[in-house]
Amino acid sequence: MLDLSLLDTVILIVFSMIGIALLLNLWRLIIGPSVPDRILALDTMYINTIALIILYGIQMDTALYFEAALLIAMLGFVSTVAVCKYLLRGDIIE
Amino acid sequence: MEILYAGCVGILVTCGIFLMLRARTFPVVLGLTMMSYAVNLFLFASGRLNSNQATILGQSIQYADPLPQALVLTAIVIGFAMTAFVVILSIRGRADLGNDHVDGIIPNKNKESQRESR
Amino acid sequence: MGHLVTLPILLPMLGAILLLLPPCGKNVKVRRTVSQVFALFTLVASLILLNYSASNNIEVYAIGNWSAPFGIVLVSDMLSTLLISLTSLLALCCITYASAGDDESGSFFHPLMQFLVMGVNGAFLTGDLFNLFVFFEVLLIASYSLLMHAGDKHKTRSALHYVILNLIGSSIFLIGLGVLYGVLGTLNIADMAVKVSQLTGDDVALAKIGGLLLLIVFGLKAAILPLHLWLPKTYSSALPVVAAMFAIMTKVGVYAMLRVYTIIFGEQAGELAFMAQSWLWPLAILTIAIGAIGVLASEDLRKLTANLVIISVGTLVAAISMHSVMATAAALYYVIHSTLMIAVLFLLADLISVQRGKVSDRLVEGRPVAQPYILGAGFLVAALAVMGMPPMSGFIGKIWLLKASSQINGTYIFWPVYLIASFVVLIALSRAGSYLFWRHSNNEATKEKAAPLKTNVIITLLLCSPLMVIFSGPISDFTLAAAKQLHDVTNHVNTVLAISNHGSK
Amino acid sequence: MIFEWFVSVLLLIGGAFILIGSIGLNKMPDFFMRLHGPTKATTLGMAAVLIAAMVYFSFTQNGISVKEILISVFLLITAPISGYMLIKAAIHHKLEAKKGTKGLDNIEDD
Amino acid sequence: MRLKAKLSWLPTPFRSLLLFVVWLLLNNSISVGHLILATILAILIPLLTFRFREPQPLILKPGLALRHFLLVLYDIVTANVQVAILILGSSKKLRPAFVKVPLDLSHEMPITILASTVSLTPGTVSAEIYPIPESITEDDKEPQKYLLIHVLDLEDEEALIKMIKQRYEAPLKEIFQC
Amino acid sequence: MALLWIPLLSLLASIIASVTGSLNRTVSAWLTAIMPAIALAIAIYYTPAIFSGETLLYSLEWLPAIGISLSFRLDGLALLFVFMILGIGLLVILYARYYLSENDSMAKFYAFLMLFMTAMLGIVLSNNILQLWVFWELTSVSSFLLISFWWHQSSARKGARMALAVTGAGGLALLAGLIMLGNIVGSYDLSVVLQSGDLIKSHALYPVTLVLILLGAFTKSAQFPFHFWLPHAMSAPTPVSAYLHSATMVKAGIFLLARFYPALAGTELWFLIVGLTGLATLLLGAYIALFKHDLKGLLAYSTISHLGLITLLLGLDTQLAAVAAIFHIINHAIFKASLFMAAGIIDHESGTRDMRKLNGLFKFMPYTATLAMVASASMAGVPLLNGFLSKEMFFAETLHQQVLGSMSWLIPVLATLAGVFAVAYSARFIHDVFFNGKPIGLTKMPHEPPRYMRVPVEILVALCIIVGVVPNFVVDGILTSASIAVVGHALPEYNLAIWHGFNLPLLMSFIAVVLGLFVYTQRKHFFQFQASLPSIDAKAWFELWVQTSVKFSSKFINSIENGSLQRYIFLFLLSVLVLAGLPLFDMIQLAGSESLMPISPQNAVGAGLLIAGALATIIWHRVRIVSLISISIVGLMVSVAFTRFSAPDLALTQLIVEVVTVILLMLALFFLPQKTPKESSSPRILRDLAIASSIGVVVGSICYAMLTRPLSSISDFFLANAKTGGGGTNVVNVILVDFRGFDTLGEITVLGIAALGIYKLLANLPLFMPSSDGEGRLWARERHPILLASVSQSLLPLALLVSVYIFLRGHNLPGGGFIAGLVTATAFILQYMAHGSQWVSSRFDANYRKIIASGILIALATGVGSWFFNRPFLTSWFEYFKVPLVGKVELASAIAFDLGVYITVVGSTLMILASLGKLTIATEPKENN
Ligand code: NA
Ligand code: NA
Repeated sequence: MLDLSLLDTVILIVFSMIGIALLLNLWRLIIGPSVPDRILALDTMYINTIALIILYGIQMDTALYFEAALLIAMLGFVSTVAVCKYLLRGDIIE
Repeated sequence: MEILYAGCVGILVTCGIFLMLRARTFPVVLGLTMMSYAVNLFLFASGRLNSNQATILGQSIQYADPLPQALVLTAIVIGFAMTAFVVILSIRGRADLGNDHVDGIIPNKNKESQRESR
Repeated sequence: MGHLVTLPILLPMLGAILLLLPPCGKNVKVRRTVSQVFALFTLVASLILLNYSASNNIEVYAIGNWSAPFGIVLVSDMLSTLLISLTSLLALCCITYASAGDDESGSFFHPLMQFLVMGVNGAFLTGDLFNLFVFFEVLLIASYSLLMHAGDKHKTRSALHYVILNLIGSSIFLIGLGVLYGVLGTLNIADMAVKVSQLTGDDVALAKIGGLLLLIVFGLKAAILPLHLWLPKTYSSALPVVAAMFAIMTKVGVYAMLRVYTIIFGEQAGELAFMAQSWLWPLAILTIAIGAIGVLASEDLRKLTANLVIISVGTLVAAISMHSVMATAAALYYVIHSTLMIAVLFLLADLISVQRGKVSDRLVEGRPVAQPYILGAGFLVAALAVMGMPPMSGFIGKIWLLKASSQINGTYIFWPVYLIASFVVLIALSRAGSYLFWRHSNNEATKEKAAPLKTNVIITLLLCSPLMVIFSGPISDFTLAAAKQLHDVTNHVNTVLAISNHGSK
Repeated sequence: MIFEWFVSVLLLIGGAFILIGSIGLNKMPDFFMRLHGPTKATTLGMAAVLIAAMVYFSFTQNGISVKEILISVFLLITAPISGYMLIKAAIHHKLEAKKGTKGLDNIEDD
Repeated sequence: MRLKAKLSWLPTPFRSLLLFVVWLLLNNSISVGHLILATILAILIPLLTFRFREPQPLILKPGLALRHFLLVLYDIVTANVQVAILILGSSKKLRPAFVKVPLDLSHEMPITILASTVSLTPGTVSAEIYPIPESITEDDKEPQKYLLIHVLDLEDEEALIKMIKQRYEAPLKEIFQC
Repeated sequence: MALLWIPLLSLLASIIASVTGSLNRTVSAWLTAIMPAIALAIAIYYTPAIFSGETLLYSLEWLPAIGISLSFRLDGLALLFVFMILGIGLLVILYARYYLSENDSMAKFYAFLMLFMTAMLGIVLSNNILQLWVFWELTSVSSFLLISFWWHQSSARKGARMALAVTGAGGLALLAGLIMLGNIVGSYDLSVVLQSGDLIKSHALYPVTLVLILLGAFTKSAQFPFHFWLPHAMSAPTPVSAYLHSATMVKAGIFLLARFYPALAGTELWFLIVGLTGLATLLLGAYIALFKHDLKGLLAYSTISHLGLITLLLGLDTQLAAVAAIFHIINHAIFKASLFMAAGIIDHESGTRDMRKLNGLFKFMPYTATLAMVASASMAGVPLLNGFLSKEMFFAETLHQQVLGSMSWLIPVLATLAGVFAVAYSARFIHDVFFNGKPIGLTKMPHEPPRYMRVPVEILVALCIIVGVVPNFVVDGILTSASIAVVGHALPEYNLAIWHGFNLPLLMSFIAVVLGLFVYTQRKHFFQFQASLPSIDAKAWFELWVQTSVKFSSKFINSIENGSLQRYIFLFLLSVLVLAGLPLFDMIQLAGSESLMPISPQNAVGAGLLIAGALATIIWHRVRIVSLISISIVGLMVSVAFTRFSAPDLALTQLIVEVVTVILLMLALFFLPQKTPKESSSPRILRDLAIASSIGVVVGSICYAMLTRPLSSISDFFLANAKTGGGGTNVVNVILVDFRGFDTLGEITVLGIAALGIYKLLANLPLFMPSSDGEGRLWARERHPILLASVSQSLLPLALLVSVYIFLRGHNLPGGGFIAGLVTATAFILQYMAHGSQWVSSRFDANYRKIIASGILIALATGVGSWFFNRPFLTSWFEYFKVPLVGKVELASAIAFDLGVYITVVGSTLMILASLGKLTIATEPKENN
């Protein structure tokens, strides 16, 4: 078996980086000031979550959560698009 | 961890209920959504919390309880169907009744603020 | 019995599906025929099951060949076959009635109706608590849509209330289920009964919470005080034929109470034995009272009938909380009678309101109805039945319930409340009848008469009342046996769990 | 060992870029500038993390693992669209750009 | 420029190739079974979704496309490092700007690729494509298109426009032959 | 068996009558009369046996579960009533033939009348007390129909309803009493009850039982204070009055007293209640009768008075009182029936019943007048007529009782006083109608009625005289046997002679006659006095009472059911709080024994984000778009939590559902107002926060308690059997498609129904489509941004590929039909968003309804398929095949099932969104203020 103590440490560090990033996203989401700002914050949060999930997969040594990350990457933007479309046109399916 | 989890469930329930008690359909819908998050987490908790014990046979030594997961899945789907219905019903309510009050009538004292909101 | 047990669920389901597909859903005529045929088949299947269960059989059907407690089982005992037969009969009547025209005032009437029957029958047959939740949702979502059939403002308003309340109810149901699973580790009702009896320590309190949460949900469905407030508006604003079908829906809640608090939290449940009953009893009494006041306060026939539903629920729940074989037997007799009669009152209200034109079924002076004899006589029969006046079916249930309660200590309050409520119903219905049939404005009656199909359905339903009196002997024997079977928890649990070659395929 | 170092460095790079992206989200003075952080820095950060995962799983599990690339592919496809829609929304909302932003007259009425 | 592929059963060969590869990537396998499945899906899915595709120019220079793709990847890395530095530096020094880039491309797909590339690379984000279809009147034939971009730190507008046109737009024109 | 025929024949008569609508009226009458006549013959046939002391019984099992059997009993008392019911009934049939006009439906009238007759016969013949109650209520119902026969008249409607209300209420009391009686005795069998007098009277519940039963009897017999309904029942056609208010309906109450005399009478309570009620009724009725200007009104109050008399007799503690009561039952029936009929003739031939207009009719109808005068004299108690005899017995018995102890002398005095009034009103009936000058303002010229209309009166008057002259000859047998049935044992000696010598009762009669005539001559003063009293109209009171009750009920109900959903939800939540909260206090320790997992920083961050999202949602709930963005954080974090706690399937599902939900909510946001006005008062917000947080605390605590306890569940079975029995390694998926596939079948059905319902909801919906957003900005012009359009096109095949991937792996790895379906659907939704629904539907004109139906059908068919292999519904099947080159391939029925799920999900999701999209095409945006 490989000694992963270095990796474990790094994972923890990266976890905290992503954690801080998420908190920063949250902060932007809360202070806004505009709606697009908030959507942007949420969108970033989604993307950062992908990293979080991948990292968790590495930590747990399992690939089972890969699809979750894949789905966010593939379809997470749909909600961002929907909200933006709403801001632009109101009706998102016209 | 357990206390954090339970606390989150409690807070979701609190927020969900507060929203459900509002007078307009949209916050109520949000409340129902929030409540269903809480409920799903709660139902999930009936199988207890486990790390890295996904119930994929052969992928780990110990497994979490798969049954609550299956139940939550069913609950999510049903919750989704119900949310969809209530959303459309709210839209229908607005169209039929002319406002989005859950009772279909805006109490007199609120007429003013209603005008503002438009 | 083979696969017959599944038919009361699968037949309406198949019917609904076929009604959505080209050959069967093509035109109105075909749709109606298909829907009626499926309703008839469902009724026949239910009656065969009823007949089979009458010899005190409990049929357990392991879906997917996974026996209890691991898989979902259908349990067909006398109680469930009685109720599915009632549902199927009512459904056939309502579907036939609607086929005279009401079905076309909105889309998907027949499929939705079939789905509703599927949900109700499923709820009656399932032996699994989570599966009960699923069927609850099936019947609820179908009912939401049916409620909006031939929609107008009032329907939308009451639908909003009904839907939102029930969604909250479903959330609570899931929390209750979660607690119960979290403590008992099983979902099968019979298995839960076993596990509950083995609980110790604080687990007992947790299980109690789970049980009581379910009680609230069932109470909401059944519409017992203070969770009944949604019912009058909802039922009175629904299309009458839909309201007639809804007559069975509150009974699903009552049924769930009867099952859960007799089997899981029944006499063998140790500390938790009969835990629901102490809550239910006072609430049931108050429900009867508030229903009676509501009946008196009602301004139209549909609202009045809706309040009659509340009285009937109060009565049933009171009977359940007496937890005796006699009371349950009486309640089962009463449930058949009250469901059918309330349904027919809704249907009568439909015809009356159509024929009275602008005043509809409001209790004010109005145009005379076009068919005074048939509607008047129909109203009289139904009214007598719900008042509990001979020679119609209500009096048997009334006597039986009074008698059953007199054999149990501490239930004296039931007598005055129930009797006074009966009196109030008498006053209100005679007042209503007087307005609807006797107090005419000078306007001519309309020439338009109800479709013969509609009147035939009404007559059929009305005939059930005297028939229930004439055959009250066999019927009451059946309900008594059903009650005995239900209260024999040990036998029930053993039968459901006995198929023990777990997992063998 | 090299593998471990490699993965660690990639992860750290990834984490750093992700963090920087989010810092940009918070630090920049107007919406249009805030948009740059997440659409760019984060993309690279994600790529680094994903490559790390790829390497890691290729070493720890049977056979090489390359499907993590897909996430990057999807992000490359979707991230510009999110940014595009967001900036359109911002323009529509006539969000204030930082003082001194040039070429504001290039923006047409939508 | 070509809008229609040669083979009717393979209307979008590169899309099929992409699907084929993606399938194998997803399953992390090149077993025979997956190769067969990937082939079937790579043919079937484009056929199924073909009706959802507006006519677009096809890639006619695959080699060039690959080269361009690698170039963009390289640019993404460098651009991102630059942006990271800009972010970490003082935001007061930044000189944000909106720049309108006139386009030679006229088809949607190439424009989309260009806009995406611009968004992913040096300090720029695509904001709008002008004119919007709703503002084009009947008599405007083939109006000049512009790409509106937001630049985080603009040094020289002309140079930027030139760079985008040369580095990103020109190869696209060639790849799609349009 | 023959006993059963008596009521059965009369029921048959009712049915026969109801179908004679098209026949000649005389034929109808004859046909109706045949059955009761046969019944009467049967009764006569049994008479000797009854007279000889036999009691005939007949019983038929009916409702053993409750203890009701069809059980009949013919004894002296029953026989007496059977004679009255059938005899007078037949006369009324004849009389009504002439009384009713051409406009009245003869068939309906006879049908109701015969139904009523059946009910009465049922009461008197019942040998089961619950059965008795059944017929008792049937009399209320059928009398309601008869009284309301002329329902066009307001007085008839109200009179009928009032009668029904009062007798109905009494009926309920009676039922309660009878059930209690049955409980005391242990049987509902009348024979048993009648033999258990001592048991009953010594039982603790005797007083309650007695009062309840008496309530039934008194309301029916119009005893004070329940007498008020009877006069208003006079709106009925006169044949009805002649029948119901002489021999039958009102006598049912008396019958009940007599019937239960052996079981209930003989206690102080009985004498006090029955005696005093009778006395009060006797006096009140007699007094008021004098002042009624309406002929039938006079007779009605006279009836009340006479019923009081009989009741009083049954309440006296002397040996012969019961006999006197029975005797007066007979006599009253005879003279009162004839009087009603006479009144009907007068009304019929002169057009009015008002005695102020009716004068000097003797000239116009001497024959009828004579008959009426004789009957009236009998009512007054004139010697040589039957009324005299029973009245003498009554006076005699009042002298022998000790009911009121030292004040018992009051009873004979008051009885005499009642006698005075009786003579006075009888005198008025004779003098004021047939003499006293000329008629005033009659619309018709009065004349004698048709020949046969008089016959019933003639028969009855003849009986008055015969009984009055030779009582022993006519009534001895029946009186004796009836009395024995009442008293329950051999009777003391009594003598039905006309002349008993000069004695106190005779003196009382004499005083009554003299003073009565005096009162009548001085009537003006009495009338003036009476007129000065405030008049009480019971009908108006009753209506007022009903209206007031309705009003108060409405007020009460409206104050509770105020139509406020917030209140309903609040009450629901309060129930949750109470029921789920209270048991928490029963727990000794909230935390269980399981060791806890440590909290890592990243988990804390996740939880923090979730909480922040939730709080932000409620803080900004009035700015809807922001609250929507905030709640998305919660959804995202929930998915992360599922990842964190080993539930990849859930994470996938939650993520993708989240996306679709956001789209749905965006739609809601567009069609609903953009902002929520501030409506809740601060106390309301505090209240809501209080209940919300209380429930939050409760649920959180429960969750914590649950999480910290060990769990042993049935899931080990699933883990053990998923691969071997279900053919998959993703246990959650195997549960979904196999172990609990039935749930999934229901679940996709729910989804399908929801889609259908939504389609239904959107039919003909006039949508609000704002042309600008909440801040008044007009919408952007660009509908379909180019970049979005082309990227979404490219993404579609990729998304489909991923769907296939997720679908196929689901059985063994995270994934499955549901998630795959949502991925596909989302990709399509993206097309809708990017290109609009017209664009999509022009390329893909699918009928989602059919897609949904096919999806569910596939799943259902998979389940049913197992029947053909003789396995239960939804039994799964799987097999591994070796395919050349490819290797081992698994085929499983679960995949077919999952395909059904997939198709349903795609169809439902798209139907939901597409139907909304389709709708907006048709609607032009409009300003909504
Ligand atoms: Na006169
Ligand atoms: Na199976």
